[in-house]
Amino acid sequence: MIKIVIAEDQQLLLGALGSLLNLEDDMEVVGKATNGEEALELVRTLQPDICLMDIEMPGGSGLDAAEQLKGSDCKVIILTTFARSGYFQRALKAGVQGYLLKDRPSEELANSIRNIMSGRKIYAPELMEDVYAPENPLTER
Amino acid sequence: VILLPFSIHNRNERDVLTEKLEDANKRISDLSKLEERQRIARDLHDTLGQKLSLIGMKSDLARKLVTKNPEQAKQELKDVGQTARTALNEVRKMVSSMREVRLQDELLRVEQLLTAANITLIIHQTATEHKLSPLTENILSMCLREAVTNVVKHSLASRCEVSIDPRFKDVQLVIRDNGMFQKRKPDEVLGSGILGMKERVAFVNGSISIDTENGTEVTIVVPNDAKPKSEEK
Amino acid sequence: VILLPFSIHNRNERDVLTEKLEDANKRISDLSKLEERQRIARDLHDTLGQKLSLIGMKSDLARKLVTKNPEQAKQELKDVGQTARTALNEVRKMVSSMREVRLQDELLRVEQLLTAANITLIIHQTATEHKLSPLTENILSMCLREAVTNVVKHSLASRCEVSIDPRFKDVQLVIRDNGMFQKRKPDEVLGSGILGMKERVAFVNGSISIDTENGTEVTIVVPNDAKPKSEEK
Ligand SMILES: Nc1ncnc2c1ncn2[C@@H]1O[C@H](COP(=O)(O)OP(=O)(O)OP(=O)(O)O)[C@@H](O)[C@H]1O
Ligand SMILES: Nc1ncnc2c1ncn2[C@@H]1O[C@H](COP(=O)(O)OP(=O)(O)OP(=O)(O)O)[C@@H](O)[C@H]1O
Ligand SMILES: [Mg+2]
Ligand SMILES: [Mg+2]
Ligand SMILES: [Mg+2]
Repeated sequence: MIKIVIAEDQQLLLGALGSLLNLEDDMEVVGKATNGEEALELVRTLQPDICLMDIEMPGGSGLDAAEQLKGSDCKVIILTTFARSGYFQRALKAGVQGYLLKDRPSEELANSIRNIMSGRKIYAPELMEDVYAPENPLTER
Repeated sequence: VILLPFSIHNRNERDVLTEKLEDANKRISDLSKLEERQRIARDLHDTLGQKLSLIGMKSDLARKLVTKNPEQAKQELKDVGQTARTALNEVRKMVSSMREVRLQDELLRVEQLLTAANITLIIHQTATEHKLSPLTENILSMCLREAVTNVVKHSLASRCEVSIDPRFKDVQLVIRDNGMFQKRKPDEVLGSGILGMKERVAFVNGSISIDTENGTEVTIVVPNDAKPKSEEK
Repeated sequence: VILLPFSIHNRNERDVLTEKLEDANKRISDLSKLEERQRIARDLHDTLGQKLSLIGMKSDLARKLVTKNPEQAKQELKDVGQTARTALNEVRKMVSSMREVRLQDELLRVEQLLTAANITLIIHQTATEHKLSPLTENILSMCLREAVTNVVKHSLASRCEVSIDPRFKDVQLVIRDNGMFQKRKPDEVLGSGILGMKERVAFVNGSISIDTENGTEVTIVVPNDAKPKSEEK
């Protein structure tokens, strides 16, 4: 079972994303946070395998939280809608395993999570506006 | 005869200047467009991006629930429809705030609005030789719409007078009603209507004043950067 | 002594001119923004408006089908999700085509892209006294990105050369690969990459040509409405 914590400030999105992943047989959403700090707290107490992180949230952005989680056992996946300059570079520096679009079909997200669990890194080409990843970004294409 | 070389010299200089000016104008125009596009991009990002993502996710969720939990699926679908409509409204607002607005069209619209609200409209309009610039028309139209909306929403008036007076260097627009200005309680959230008018008017170095003695009288003056119709080419 | 009044007179005239010029610049800038806004408004309306209406209708339909015809409901929901994603992609494209891009940054990016794809990059760049205008940089960057993306996606090349040559009145950008141009089958859907480059380049009265004899060679020339660095103020 892949244990997941989700951080997303928009309640509706948080709810939908949680339900979607819970519908996958091999995944369980163990915690939901609405800002970065809460997410850190949940990761510490619940020890999930994966933390899905929105970027822009009031009270502690997803990128800040990702930086703090660097080197921990929990793999971080950033989910976002648009590329913003500087974000991707920061995400790479924080060593996140995934940098994905929020609006991809849920099957694709679930597959990405499985792939990331097996050690791969996945970055959405649409989001690599700033700098293409030093780790080979073309693996997924 | 002695004047000729001077005037030739002047003309050449002027040609060079004119050309330089055209180049500069092009550059200013391109940059302004770029800037405006970036501003709109930020707006789009904030409003639409989230809603479209939500629609994508909820429709996926509903699809998975169709057999497992049909009632829940229906609920999710309600949210999808609702979100799509809200997003559409936002797009509409954006689009209409970006569209060119003609003052005369806007006058027609506020007339309908006031008629529907049972408020008598009196229009004073000075005939004019001048054509207003699109920007001036745009700003005056927005202000007219907002001020009349306020009359309908807040004034309890029975009469509303609108006068449009294009003068030599500026245009004056007055919206007056015979109702009562409603003071806000200090703890009430501020409306964005009057603020929006102020901002727009300031943008073109115009002025706005509001007199709340007898009913409400909003007076707006904006520079008339319009050219006489006859001089148009 | 006789020269003094002239030069004073000139200076005053210049002040007046400068002021007039500033006013004019402001006006040009405002108008260009207005114009750009209207263009984007039309785009938004055409692309997003329709898709959002479609989503609203399809989600209503799906809701009714949940019990009557679950399979059909699922199909409609696939369409809804797909439509939302397409719409968001369009917004994304709009937004990224709006962003300011620097050519040197873009060069770095394509270098990483080509390295990742195991294609050797050779850059020829003429040193230059000139600074390109933001618009020129923007357009060249977009073209560079698209052309190199095509090299990675389609060419099967081992080498890619990029040369940037700012000349007196224009800039030439060439992207050449040693692969094979892939002809499309007549019934295949057209890509939007080359078309997009053409449109952008045409927008500034530039030219683009593609030679597919040995590998692919894309040559782009855009007017360099740039000013010498030293003259900047
Ligand atoms: N014509 C008017 N008659 C009476 N009261 C008015 C009139 N115009 C404005 N007001 C008062 O001034 C307040 C501020 O107006 P404003 O347009 O800024 O905000 P609003 O109309 O309340 O909200 P919004 O315009 O953002 O929808 C109003 O709430 C109302 O109390
Ligand atoms: N460098 C290249 N090497 C080989 N074939 C190319 C190259 N560039 C373009 N082509 C061919 O030209 C076609 C049209 O290119 P274009 O960029 O317009 O579309 P695309 O790359 O297929 O799709 P899109 O750019 O919209 O993602 C390509 O599909 C490919 O067949
Ligand atoms: Mg957020
Ligand atoms: Mg109001
Ligand atoms: Mg292409």
